[in-house]
Order: sequence, then structure tokens, then C-alpha cells
Amino acid sequence: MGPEGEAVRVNHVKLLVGGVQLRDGVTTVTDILGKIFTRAGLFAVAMEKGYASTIYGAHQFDPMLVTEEPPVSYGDAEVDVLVALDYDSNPDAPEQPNRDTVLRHGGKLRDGGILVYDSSTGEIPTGALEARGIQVFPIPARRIAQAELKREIVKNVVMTGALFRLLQFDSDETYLRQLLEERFLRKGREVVELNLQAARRGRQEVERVLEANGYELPVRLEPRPGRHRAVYISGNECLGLGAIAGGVRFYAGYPITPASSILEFMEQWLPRYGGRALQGQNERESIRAALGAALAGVRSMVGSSGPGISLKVEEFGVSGATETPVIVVDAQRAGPSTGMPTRPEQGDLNLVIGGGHGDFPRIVLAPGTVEECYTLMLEACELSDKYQCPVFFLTDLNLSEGKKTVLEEVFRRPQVVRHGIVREEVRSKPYRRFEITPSGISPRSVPGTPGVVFKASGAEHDEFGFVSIDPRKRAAMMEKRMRKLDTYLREDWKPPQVFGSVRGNPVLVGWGNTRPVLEEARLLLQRRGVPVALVHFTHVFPLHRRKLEALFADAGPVVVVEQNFSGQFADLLQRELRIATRRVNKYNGVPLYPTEVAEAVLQALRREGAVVRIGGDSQPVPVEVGRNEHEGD
Amino acid sequence: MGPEGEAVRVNHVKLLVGGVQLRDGVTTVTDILGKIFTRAGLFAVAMEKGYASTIYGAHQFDPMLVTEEPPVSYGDAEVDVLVALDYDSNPDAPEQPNRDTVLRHGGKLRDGGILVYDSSTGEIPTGALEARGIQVFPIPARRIAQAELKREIVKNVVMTGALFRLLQFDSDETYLRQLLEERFLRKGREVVELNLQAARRGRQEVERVLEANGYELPVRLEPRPGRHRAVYISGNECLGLGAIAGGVRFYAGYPITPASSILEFMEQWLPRYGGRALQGQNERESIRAALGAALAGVRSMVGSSGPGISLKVEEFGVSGATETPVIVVDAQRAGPSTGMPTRPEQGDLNLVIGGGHGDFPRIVLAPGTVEECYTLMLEACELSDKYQCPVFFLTDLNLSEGKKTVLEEVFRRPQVVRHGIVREEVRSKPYRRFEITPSGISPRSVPGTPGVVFKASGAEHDEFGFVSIDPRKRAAMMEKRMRKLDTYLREDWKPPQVFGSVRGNPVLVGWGNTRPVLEEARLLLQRRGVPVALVHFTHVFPLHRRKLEALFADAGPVVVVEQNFSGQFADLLQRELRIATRRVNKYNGVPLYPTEVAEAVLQALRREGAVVRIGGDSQPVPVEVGRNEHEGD
Amino acid sequence: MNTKGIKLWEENAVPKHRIQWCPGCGDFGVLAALKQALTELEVMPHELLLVGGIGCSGQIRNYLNGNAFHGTHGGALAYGLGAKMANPDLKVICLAGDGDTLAIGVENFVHVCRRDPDMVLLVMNNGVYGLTKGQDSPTAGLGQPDERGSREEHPPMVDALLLALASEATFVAQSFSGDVKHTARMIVEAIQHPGFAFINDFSPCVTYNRFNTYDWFRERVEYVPDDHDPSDRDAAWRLVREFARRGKIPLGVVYRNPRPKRPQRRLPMWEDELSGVDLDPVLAGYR
Amino acid sequence: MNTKGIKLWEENAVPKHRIQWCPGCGDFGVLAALKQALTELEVMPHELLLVGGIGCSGQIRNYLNGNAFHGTHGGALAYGLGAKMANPDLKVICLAGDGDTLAIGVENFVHVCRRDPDMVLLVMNNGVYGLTKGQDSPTAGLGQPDERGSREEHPPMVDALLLALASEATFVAQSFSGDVKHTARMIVEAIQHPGFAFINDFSPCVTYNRFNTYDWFRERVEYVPDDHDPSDRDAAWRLVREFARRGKIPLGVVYRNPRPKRPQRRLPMWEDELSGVDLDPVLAGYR
Ligand SMILES: Cc1ncc(C[n+]2csc(CCOP(=O)(O)OP(=O)(O)O)c2C)c(N)n1
Ligand SMILES: Cc1ncc(C[n+]2csc(CCOP(=O)(O)OP(=O)(O)O)c2C)c(N)n1
Ligand code: SF4
Ligand code: SF4
Ligand SMILES: [Mg+2]
Ligand SMILES: [Mg+2]
Repeated sequence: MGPEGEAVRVNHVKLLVGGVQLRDGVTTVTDILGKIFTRAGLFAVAMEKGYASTIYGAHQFDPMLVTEEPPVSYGDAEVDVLVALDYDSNPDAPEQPNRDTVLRHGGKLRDGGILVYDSSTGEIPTGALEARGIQVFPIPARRIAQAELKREIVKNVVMTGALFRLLQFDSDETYLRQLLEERFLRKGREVVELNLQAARRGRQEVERVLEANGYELPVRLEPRPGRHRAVYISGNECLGLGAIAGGVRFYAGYPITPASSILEFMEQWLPRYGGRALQGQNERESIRAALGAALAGVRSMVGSSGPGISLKVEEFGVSGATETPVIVVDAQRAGPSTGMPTRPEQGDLNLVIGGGHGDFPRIVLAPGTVEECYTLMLEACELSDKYQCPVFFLTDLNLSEGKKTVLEEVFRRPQVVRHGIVREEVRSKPYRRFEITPSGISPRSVPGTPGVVFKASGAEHDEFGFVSIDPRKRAAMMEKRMRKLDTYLREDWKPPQVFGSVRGNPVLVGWGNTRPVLEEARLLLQRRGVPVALVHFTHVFPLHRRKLEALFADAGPVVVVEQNFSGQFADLLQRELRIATRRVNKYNGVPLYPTEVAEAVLQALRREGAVVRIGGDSQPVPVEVGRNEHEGD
Repeated sequence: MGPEGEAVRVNHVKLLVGGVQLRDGVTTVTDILGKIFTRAGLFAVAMEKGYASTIYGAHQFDPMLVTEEPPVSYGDAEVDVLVALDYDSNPDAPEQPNRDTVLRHGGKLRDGGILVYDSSTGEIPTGALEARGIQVFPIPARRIAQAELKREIVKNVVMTGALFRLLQFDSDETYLRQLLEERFLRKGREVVELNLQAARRGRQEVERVLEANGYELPVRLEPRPGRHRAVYISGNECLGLGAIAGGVRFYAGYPITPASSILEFMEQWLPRYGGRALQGQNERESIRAALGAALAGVRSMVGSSGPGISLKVEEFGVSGATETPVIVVDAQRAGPSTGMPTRPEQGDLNLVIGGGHGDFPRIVLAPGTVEECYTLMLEACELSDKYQCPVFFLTDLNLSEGKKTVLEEVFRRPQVVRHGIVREEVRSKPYRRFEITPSGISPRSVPGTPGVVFKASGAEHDEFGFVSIDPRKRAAMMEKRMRKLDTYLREDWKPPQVFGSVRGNPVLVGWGNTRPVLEEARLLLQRRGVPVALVHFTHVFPLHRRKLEALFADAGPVVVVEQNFSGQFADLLQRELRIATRRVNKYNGVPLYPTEVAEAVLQALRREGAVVRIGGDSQPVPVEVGRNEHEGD
Repeated sequence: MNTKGIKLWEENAVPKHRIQWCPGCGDFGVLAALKQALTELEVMPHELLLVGGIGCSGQIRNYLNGNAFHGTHGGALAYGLGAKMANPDLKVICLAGDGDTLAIGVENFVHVCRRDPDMVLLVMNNGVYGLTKGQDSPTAGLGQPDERGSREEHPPMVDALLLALASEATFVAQSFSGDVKHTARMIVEAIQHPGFAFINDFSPCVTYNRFNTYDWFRERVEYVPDDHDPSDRDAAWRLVREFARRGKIPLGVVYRNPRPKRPQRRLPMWEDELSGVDLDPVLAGYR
Repeated sequence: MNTKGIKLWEENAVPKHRIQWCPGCGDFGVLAALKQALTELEVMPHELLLVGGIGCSGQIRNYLNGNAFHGTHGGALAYGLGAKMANPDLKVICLAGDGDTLAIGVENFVHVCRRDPDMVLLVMNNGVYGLTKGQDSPTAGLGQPDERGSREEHPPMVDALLLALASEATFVAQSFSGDVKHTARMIVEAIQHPGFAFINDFSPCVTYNRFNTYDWFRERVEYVPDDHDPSDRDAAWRLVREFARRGKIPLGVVYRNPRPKRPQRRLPMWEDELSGVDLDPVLAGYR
């Protein structure tokens, strides 16, 4: 579709901002946009982060969907507006003056869309794009910033101004001015004015092109102020908030993408709530300190990503055996090994359900949305405390670092309940820290409680905590610990969310952060006349066999969609329910998109046992390797 | 059965030697016995080690089955002869002059069996045993050693002499003299003679009791010299031998029960074959050094147990992603956490198949017998080299440390094949360390090869090893790595051993070290008219779905017997084959015994989905904890 | 000695006759010294958190009254750190072996020294991995002029005192469990030190280290001279090195130099401290 | 400089224009110094094994010709150790960051120092975790009279030289990547040292450490004086401490004291070396 004849689309636009990492300030721009759109009562979703793990020099891009009502997902990869912040030539193709962002993402621009790019070092041949009805706006932003405004740093404000003009947004500068004042007023009013001036220059440049080309802009964003209270926030920040609201007062982490920002959040905010955050000197110091703090009675949490979770495995057993609770956030990234540290994946499920020698109880939760990073974390806090075992909380790179507009009503403040903690000695009977109980849950205490003393050990022990290899005691203690999972399934497990009717229909199954995309894929399929249901899990392990058997009893073919190679959750379903699964897997480091999922599901429905690999081949195709597109680790 | 009327049983006797750990030298005695019986052409099996992880003071016991022909398993817990080396009173029951060994194991003595104990500090009330026809031999061994022979240390030789007399064995002292000469001749002939004198005094004491009571001995061991060449050896020693024969020249370990003896073996023997053994300063130094050595081209191996395997998890991914082979021996012990370090278990399967973030190829083997510790290790060496990935080798405490008579014909010497190593530059094309191939296997090289340079990285990479997050390269590389498992299943996977006919019959399933017991349980069941088949796995992961589906297609109910709580292999079978499993689990730290397995299988056959817990209750039974039977960690 | 006090330390503990150390094990001396020191300081068992390492030594946690924790090999210091940060009122004493602390646990040792939590680490240094039956620990080779260092497999021993000094520990002392009174003295001073206090106690392993015996130590130990200035880090380094040159082993406080500390409070953990907190200050930043 | 030689080091490497360090990053100086040193020593790329740490610094392995390996964070030294033990003919150079080596990797650092394999460790010390965007590393705080040590969260910095000395390293040197020639000199001497050679190179992170800048270092670096006796471990300790007291940073070889070594041979790895070995000597013991 070209823009001709098409009505202007109001309050539904997908942007993509790209540039050279660190140098061009891509996220600075999208962070400002997201915040401003949120203030304007719109919904912004920027969950498809594209960056490299090297600090400087790689290509970076940040797509963002902006809508009137909360969108189901971030939509497909196609964009309406492409913003290229990079101003120099592509080092891999010095012969052409094109820019990296345009080269890489031009193809994603929809016909009739908008390209705006920094033309400071010259204009780009954009005939091919224009042939598709794309409106092209070359803006010499950096030159304007350097030559006219004498501050290179405002080049992105020029671009932001241009973009706002293109979106026909904030023409009176209300939103931009407010934000600039918040940020820069303490540096002086001149700084604010300089920035506003930069934005205005961007607008002017757009006007110039509009006039020269007689373009009619195809999209518009209209503020909807005052409809609701909302924040523009990331999954990591939401789960940090959830932890604080849920009573966590000790956090330990060792820097690692994409979990580092939890540590930063906790270092900033925990002290305000009387807590402490520790940057461990290694992955094990982190979790051990958290276990020590938990032992002392404080709700404790650690966060890491694959490599750090692998390093902590031995301590999970300590938590399980000594019944010292800890919440373990695994912000997944693409593995194995160092893998692709800045790319999303759901590849750690086997690790968190199987990592550790011997059997011990554990619970695995995986939020489906940024909002659930908060609400489900409240649950994680309660569960870890009640069941005195490790509770895993699986997000992934995009859910962790991606940001979106979240309504503030999500952040309800819970009543914190400390479960069965013995606060003083009951003189009539000696205190048994590991009392054999029907629920498997034993009365906890904390050191320092007058008259109460307990011994806790990772070695097998009796009810008092003294080491024992007596076969009867061992069996009873093992059973007691594992019984906690039965209690959990009975009292606290939550069934999957079911969208549509499972009966006789094909069933899409997902877990964790893929829910929005799967919901949208389901809608697409329905629109195409395929009546598929969606069953989505947040309470991933253990699974309630009986209830799920009932759920799947009359289901059609089951297609499990996961962002990993082997289908780890599909494996778990097969193991627990013995149902046949078909699989859709994506593991190339690119987020899942609704349309491709819908396509893949259709393919998977074609034959039993199908494994559809999005972006992958089942054939051995040699890849072209001549051009070293180096990325860091 | 009393001894009256019963014929003397020749060359089939089960002994149990008990005493205070370290002080009483229990294993010194059984090691001598096993060696001598082996030399005498008999078969000795001592695979049910009973000891505590504390060094001194706990009760220790070592059962041993001695037979004419190779026994199926070590048999049931019942013993014919109980040898109590401890001479003092039980510290938990100072009121009775009984000894710990007799108290703990008297009940296992069969009616008509033999009890011999050290009566140096007084005799024990043994009326109850005698009422069962048990012949009781109080031998003041320690007193004889101290008072007559002036060397307390020979007390066990007195007991050994007594035992030989009771077994009507070595009456001309041939075997004992030879062994003593080998050990002590360099200390002087008097030492040998003193020991022989001690043994003779033991014999005399037995004579005295025999005469006084008119006992007729119920068992006899007759040498069968020269039938075959055999050694008396442990599983760890066999796998060490296998590794040397298979070309391993670098071994690294950090001390841990029950893997320490592999390190000791390798430190002793590798240098002789030009290799080196490294005691790591931690678990990670061990495996990292092994990976470094493997990278340099040397076949490398590490060994540990649960806690150490948990600590190495991150490195498994390095091995998988960089395609650097390493053999990982996991000598399992009872977990979780420190658990029961001296008790057997099969609780690490989930860890070795699921430990690690992201998907990467790995192979898991588990020998069923001491002999297979050798033969299967040869395979592990080849597989790790061919597939350039981690190969896990799962034994357990009893298989590792337990010893038995092994025929030397087992130790065939293989031709070592180095798979596809590039030894010089092929000038026509640049060397691609990670070339995308149909088999998934790429041409390896070693640093130092003239003209060849390669980069290997745990970060995702292209065919040359340079870091890349290009989605197509990533997908191709991931698929290439994982394709190795298809190749393995096609070319090298071994189906399970099948005993009996699966068709329409109940099927017992096991893996790894339980095979002998399951074989014997199957025979017991057959004798009772239950036509059960046994399917036993050594090639545990990955499983060949198609072949196994065919195997189980017409099988009766499947009962998976495992020494762990949750049924980890049963879970894997369900996940891969989606067949219903019933389960028999034992997790109290006591080895499996054929009769109890047979009983449990019968129970499991009674209803679908049955989980039978040997030695455990599904009810919450409070255990008696008043008496602290402390054990170490 | 206050025997009534000492009796207190035998409650909630494994009965004496069930202690599973070898007769004569150096750890017995440490146990006695701990009881003396805790009695002298009038510490109550419920205030104590004994964090045991994994090893023969680590079992001491169960041979003594007081709360106890025992996790992974090498982890004692990090558990202790977390517990102390959570609740500064606890008296945290880490009790571990030389292998536990200096081999696998060195990752924590170096960093906890410089973090300086107000807790005690007593290492029962016997030059071997006792519990795994006598392999060389990082402190193996004390006093043995062997060929250590000529191959990677057998490196020279770690001098725990020098490592602690290099790692910015603020209290570094040495004792010998054959001298219970002095060991008890060191424990008292360590507990009183406002920061991380490390005691390297030589506790002979009579079963697996037949070289560094009680007699061997008795011939070589010497108290730190009175004129030593324990607040001088360089003097501490010199003292350790000089003793070593003379083939002697210093007993006493080698280094003590407390750092100014910010006072810390117990972290909120009870329902009234945690419920209904106001998230507005945080949310404000995201609006 | 031999530019033809230097060109050699750019083959089998990421092309220059694709190097993803920030412009001005200190690691560029190290890369230049490495090329100079390797050219001077006439090392061939195929003989080299570059083991990279995880961090901005560790990427240097791909910016230079030579075999390279890159495993887990903190593991470089241990991989290097194994490779060197397997094949003593390799030239093993570990290239890692301060975080990698001294935070998570300290477990290897301490022990590999004393194991003394004949390999080089060059740490690109910038006081931060560069690759994870600037958090404090264990060497954070150099020259900053802040309140480090007053809380467990912010311990005083690790002085890598002192830690190496305490850990029995046999070669300890320091350089500054702003002084490429001197850095190259240190690398040459480190490679020539028969044992483990540690170079602590200050390589400024221009993005996340705005305090320890090139200028900051230039004002403070001083070559180790000629009269320093590098074979004296105590003198080395004193030298480091004295420089610190003066607010100065020594550049040069602080300590060098090779140990007598047993010669080692490449381990058997080819088919003819491995096949059909005689197991009889082993089996004999079990008969
Ligand atoms: C991760 C891990 N690796 C190895 C072990 C086995 N292990 C138990 S105790 C011990 C060494 C103990 O030595 P030390 O700390 O010196 O204590 P000691 O027994 O000498 O008192 C080892 C290696 C373990 N429990 N966990
Ligand atoms: C086990 C593990 N934990 C954390 C990380 C994340 N990580 C990557 S680089 C790095 C720190 C790098 O700092 P440094 O070693 O000083 O190198 P620099 O980037 O400063 O050169 C960290 C923590 C990781 N890759 N693996
Ligand atoms: S083995 Fe050594 S350290 Fe362990 S209890 Fe015995 S004497 Fe003590
Ligand atoms: S972040 Fe720092 S260390 Fe990393 S490349 Fe940039 S300047 Fe260098
Ligand atoms: Mg020790
Ligand atoms: Mg750094």
C-alpha cells in the first residue's frame, strides 16, 4: 500500500531507531520517546532490543510500537517509520555512501512508510525505497548540531524534533519542553532552550522536505492525556519493584547482561526500604550471601543470566537441602556458553528444573509480560518463604530490558505474610527445625531467637539438623522435602491461562515471555479461519499432572512454540503428560513475531511430530563467512 | 534352616566384616580376602560398601560374596558369616556389652550361619543367635595380638586366620603366606612369620570353639587355581585403566568421595604412559585445565561426584560450544547438596542431561558393571574425540569403590583412532575450524600445527570461530552442533541390552550400575512364574526414539527401577517415548537387593502409575531422633 | 575455667562420645578453645551463627551449642557475610579447613578479607584434606624442603597470613591448637575485633599428616614478640617472612588495624516492617 | 619497528575497522604492544595460544593472529595451564580484564601464580567491568580517597601486585598502555621468563572510568628505579607499598625470581603414541 488514498493512521505506528552503538545514542532517543508517549496517554512498547554485547561500534536498533489502546504484542517486524541516527558510511561497504541502519532495516519499511536519516555527510540513494512510496527525509542533524548549535550532543534532539513533526505530535512542544526541563533545568535554562531550538530545527528540516516533495504524512499520534496513570518501565524494573513490595530486602548479583540492571535498580532503591544490595565478587558469592541473609531471616533474591545460573547450580541444592529460601531470577539470553549475550532465548528451562545433583524441591515461574514481572514476583516472594526452597523466575533479554507503558494500577501493594516462623522457644518440646510434617513444611526460625537454636546442613540430617545417614531418617527427610511440591500443587499452583476453546481445536502452547506474540498469532490464525486455542504457562514447574491431563484430554493437536532449539518445555509436557507435541522453535537470536508464528503453526499442523524451525534450516547449509561481522561477547 | 541335615555349601558364601572405621581396619581385611579368593580362582564381589564420611569412629562394614562361578549380582543382604572386628562396647548403649557390628548386622545372619567376633573385652550374650542355629566364635584377637604377639596391629590377621579356618580354606597357608611375603618381606622375614603366627592363633581359637561346641561348619571354600587370569579390582580402577588404554593422557580432579581414587590412580599411573594428572585447586580449575589440554590435542578426562559436577556445569557448555571434547566421570553419591557422601545413588541424571544454559550436544554413558567401567570407557574415549563434545560417564559409589574379581580377558587393548584432525594446512582453502558439515562434525586441529590457525569461542561464532550474532550463521551453527547427536544415534548409539522377551511381558527397565541386581531380580521373578523381561541401558542419553519405540511397541507394563527419588530415567523415557512408566525407587542410601526389587516389581505390577518406594513411606512418619547418630559430611 | 559455662556449650550438640574425629585430632583443641572463649565473653548460644566448612574441621559446628549452617565446600565466608549483613547483631564465626578456605574457597577468602564484615574466620590448618583422606591441601609442605614448584602439579604452599595481608584483612592472627589457652585468647580477640578477623590455627591431623606433628609444632612455635607493632601492615609482612626464614612459626596477633565503619542495622524482615510499603518514590521516576 | 612483521599479526584476525573498542580505549595500546613484542621475538602465529578472558579486553584474542580460545569468565588461566601442561612447546598468553582475573577469576589467579606454568598473563586493568557497562571491579578506586571499606558493599581495592607476590608468582611487572614501547618491553620479558609471568597493565577505559584517565596515569607513573633488586620478594613488597604511599605507580619489573623447573614433554596424542599400550604393569598390582 502506498500512502495515496490511504487515510492517515492515527495512534498506531511502529518505529525503528537505529545507529552506531554508544556513539549514536539510540536508546537515549527511544527512552525519551517512550516516556513522552506514555505521558501523552498512549502505549509504547519497545521490547525487541537490537544491540551487540560490545560496547562501541556495532549496529544498534530499537523498534517501538505506539498505540492508542494497550497492544496485544509488539507486532510484526514491519515498521512505519525508520529513524537512522548514523551519519557515516558502512565500514563493510565503503564503496556505497549508504548508512548501516538503512541498509539493514530498509527492507522492513512498509510501502508508504517514512525514512528519516541523518544526512550530515551526504544524501543516500533512496530511489528503491521511494519507488515503494516511502517518504524520505534527509536531515543533516549532526551538521546542524555542530555548525549551528555548537553542541554535537544535541544531534539526536534535532532528530527527535524531526520525528515528532513526522508523527504530527507535540507541535506546541509541551511534552518535550517538560522533559527537557526535568533533565536540564538544573544545568541552566539555556541548556533547555538550546535543546528546544535543536528540536525546532529538526521540525523545520522536515517542513522543508514536506514542501519540496508535497508529501502527505501517513501517520499521526494524538495525545490522550489524563486517561490513566502509567509508567514507561522495563521488566527488570518491574520485578525489582515486585521484590521490594513482596518483602525482599537483600539482593545480590554479579554483573551480567541482561540481569545487571536488576542489580543497579536494587542498589539504587533497596537502601531506601532498609535493605541492602551486594555486588558479588563472583556468581557464587552472590547466591551464598543471599542464602546467608535468608538464613538470618531476610527475604533474599539473586539475579543472573545463563552463565551465572550455571555457576550457581551447587547452591540450589544447598537451598533445597537446608530449606533456606531464595528467589533466583534468570534473565535468559541465547546460549550455550557465552552464546549471544544480547539476544533473547528461552534456553534455560532444563537447567533450572534439572541443574543440581540429587532430587530437591524447586518451583519455576515465568512471567508472560512486563506487568507480570511485578505481579508474579509478589507470588515468588510468598512461595519461596512458604516452601523454603529455591524459586526460579525466568525472564529473557527482551522482557528484562525491553520497556513498555504499564498502567500503575498493576502495582498493588500486598500484605506480606511470614509463614510459620518460630519466634520464641516453646518450652514443652525441643525445637525441630526439620520436623517431619504432612505438608513437608517445617517450622522455620532465625538465628538470634532467644532460647531457640538450630543446625542446618546440606548433608542429610535428622529433624534437629544433625547429620545422619540412617536409612529411615534419610527416607523420611527426602520424602518430607519433596512433599512440599505436592502441597504447592494443591495449594498454590496456578493453571495455565487458556485463550479460546481447547476442545477439538489445535492448541498453541507457550510459556513465559512469549505470551503476547502467541496471543497475537492466535488472533491472526482465527482471522484466517483456524480456530486455535492458546494455553500459556507462568507456573512452569512442577506441573499439576491431573489438572493438565483433564485440560488436554479433548484437545486437538498440540503445538508448543518456544524460543529455543530443542523444545525444552515441550519435552517437559511430554514427560509429564505423555501427549504428543509438535514444535515451533526459533533460536537465531531474533525475537518471535506473530505472523511468522502463525505461519509456522500452520506448517506444524500439517503433520504429526512436526518440528518447524523459524529462521533455521534442517539442511546443512554452509553459511557465507567471508565478511567478518564481528560482535563481542 | 539350621545347619543340621544341611550339606556343607561349597564355594558360595556371603561374608560381612564390620568394625569401627579407621581403627579396626575393615577394608584392609576385605581387601586381603578379595585378593586371596581371586588368586584361588574364586569370584569375590564386595560392592556394598558401608562406611561413613567421617574418618574415624563410625561403624563400617563391608559385605562380600564369594562364589565358584561369576555371580549375577552381589546377592541379597543376608549373610552366612559375620565377622565383627570391633572389640569394645557400643557407645550408644553402654549398659550392654554387645558390639556394634553384632547389634547392627546380627539380624542379617542366616539361620545356621556363623558369627565370629573379637572377644578381647569380654563375651557377648548371643543366646538369641544360637537359638537360630548360628555358630558363635568368640576370638580374643586383640588380646592375643597385644599380650602374646606384642603387636596390636596383627589383631586382624588373627581374625583372618580364624575366618579362613571357618571357611575351611588355605589350611596349608599357601595363599596367606604369599600375600604376607609380598607385603612384608622387605620389612624382614620376622614380620611375615609374626603375621603367620597370628593367623595360626586365630585358627587355633576356632578349633577350640569347634571342639567345645561340637559345631560342624556349614560352608567351605575350595580353591580352583589356574582356571583363568583375574584381578581383584574396583570400578574406578577399571575406568582408569580404560582411559589409559583409550588414549586419555590428561586427567584432572579435585578430591571428592567417591571419585578421589580415580585421581589417585591417575597420579600413580598416567606418568608411566607419558601423561599427567592434576589435582585441581578447585572443581573448575580441574575441568578448565582438562579443556585446555584437550584444546591442545590431548584426550582429557575429569572426574568428580555430584557437588563437583554441579560446580562444573558452566564448563560443559564451553565444551559443547567450543567443540572441545572432555570425558566427565560422575561417580554419583546420594544428594542433594552434600547429602550422604558415602552412600550410593543414581540422582545426577537430570543434572548431566539438563545442566547448562542453552542447548548443546552431549552424550551420557553409564556402565552396568565393573567390567564395563573398562569397556565402556574405551567407547567414551572414542565418542568424545569423534563428536567433540562432553561425554558423561556415570558410575556410583558402589560401582566406583566396590571391588570384585574381574577376568583379565576383559582388558582388550584397542587401536586408538584420532578422528579428523587436520595436521597441516591445505593451501587451497582457508581452514574452517567450525565448518558446517552434514554430520555436524567439523575438522579439528591443534594449536602448533604449522600454517593452521584457529579461533575457538564460547560466544556464538562463524565457521572460522569469529564471534557473530548474524541470525543465519547462528542458526546454522546451532544446527550443526546439534546434528552431531543425530550422527551419534545413527552411527554409534547402542541399544539397551534385552534379557528375555519383551513382547506382552512386563518389562523391568534399568540403567547403569543396577544391572546385576536387576538381572537377578528378573531371575527371581521368573522362578516365581512371572515372565518379566529386563531392558537395561548403558547409552543413556540421547535415546534413539525410533528404535526404542519399536522395542517397546508390544511390551507389557514397564517398570523402571532406579536408585533415586523421582525416577529420573523414567522421566526421560516418558519424555522421549511417551510410554507410561511404573516406578520402583530407592533413595535411603542402602544398595538395591534382588529380592526386594522382585517384591517391589510385583507390587508395581498391581496397578497403573504405581510408584513403589523401597525403604520409604509415602506417609509422613515422624522419625525417632532422640539418639543422635551423628555422621560426618 | 568456668565449667558451668562450658557445659552450656555441650547442649544442642552431638554428645562427646559420638564426636567423630580421630583421637588426638588437632580440632579437639580448637573445640576446647572455642568453649573457653565463648564462655569468657559470655556469648549466648542463640546469638551465635557457626558456619562450618566442609571437612573434618567443619564438623565442629555440630559439636558445640549455637545455631549452625553448613553449605558448600568453600562457601562458609560468603554465607557468613550475607547473614552478618542481614543481621549485624549475630555473632558469626566461620570454622573451616585449610583446603576449604584456601583451595576451593580462596575466591571468597580474598574478597571477604577486604570486605571486612565483622565476623571471625578460624581455619583449622592441617596441611591436608583430612576428610577426603589426606591429599595435599594448599598449605601442604610446611617446613618440608622438597621439590615443590618444579612442576605445576606440586606448587609451593600458600602462606595464609601473607595472603590475608595482601587481601587487606584487618585482623590476622595465628595459633596452635596444642596451646589451647593461647588459641582461646586469639578467639576472644578475634571476636572483639570490629571487622573481619582471621585466625590461622595449626591443628595437626594425626592421621594424614605425619610430618607436621604436635612435637614438630612445639619445636617451632614462638609468640609474636611484644615489640611488634600489629597495626603496621609492612611490619606484619616482615614478621611473617622473618619467622619463616628462621624456620619458626609466629603465634599471636600479626596484624590488627580496624577500619572506620558505618553503623549497620538489621534488615527489615517482619510483617510490620515489610507490609504496604510506599512505591511512589520509585514509580515517580518512570512516569 | 618491523612493519612487515606487524602485518603478519593482522592476518586471521578481525579487520581493523571492525574492532569494537571505544575510540581511545586503552586496549588499543596493548594490541600494538603485543604486535611489537611478538614481532621482536619472532614468534609464529601458529605457535601461539591466546586465551582471552571475558570482557572488552578479552576480545583482543580475535584482533590478533594466532590460535585463540575463549571460555568462561575467570577461566583463562586454568585453560592456559592445561594447554601448557599438555604441550610445553606452545606459547600461551592469557589476555584478560581486571574483573575477569581478580573478581571471579581470583580462584585461578592465586593458584596459578604458585603453580608457575611457563605462560604469560597480561591483565588490562581499567578499574571497571567494561563490557557490562562500568560497574566497579576489584581494582576500582585507584587513587580515590573515598570511603571504601566502611561497608561490605564497597571494599578497598585489590592491589594485583601485592596479591601476586603473596601468591608466590615468580614474575610480576606493571605497565601502562599509554606507554606502548614499555608495555611491549614488559611483554617481551614476560614471554622470556621461564615460568608464570604476570603483567598488570593499566589500560584506561575511556567510557566508564573517567577518573583514571591517560592524563591521570601520566602524572603518576614512574619507572622502577635501577637500584631495585627484582629478585628480592620483600623488596618487591616494599617497592609497591612505597610507591603507593607517594601516590605513584611503578612501571617495570617489580619481581622476577625463576624457580628451577623439571623439563616437561608434550603429552602423547597421536595414534602411534597411544595405541596398544601395555597395561600389564598396572594389572600386576591387582592380581
Ligand atoms: C564441591 C566439593 N568438592 C569436593 C568435596 C569433597 N571434600 C570434602 S571435605 C574436602 C577437603 C577438606 O579439607 P580441609 O578443608 O582442609 O578440611 P579438613 O578435613 O582437613 O579439616 C573435600 C575436597 C566436596 N564436599 N564438595
Ligand atoms: C559467569 C559470568 N558472569 C558474568 C558475566 C558477564 N561479564 C562479561 S564481561 C564481565 C566483566 C568484564 O570486566 P573486566 O574483566 O574488567 O574486562 P573489561 O571489560 O573491563 O576489559 C562480566 C561480569 C559472564 N560473561 N559470565
Ligand atoms: S583425619 Fe585428621 S583432621 Fe580428620 S579427624 Fe582425623 S586427625 Fe582430625
Ligand atoms: S567500554 Fe572501556 S574498556 Fe570497553 S572498549 Fe570502551 S573504553 Fe575500552
Ligand atoms: Mg585440612
Ligand atoms: Mg576491566
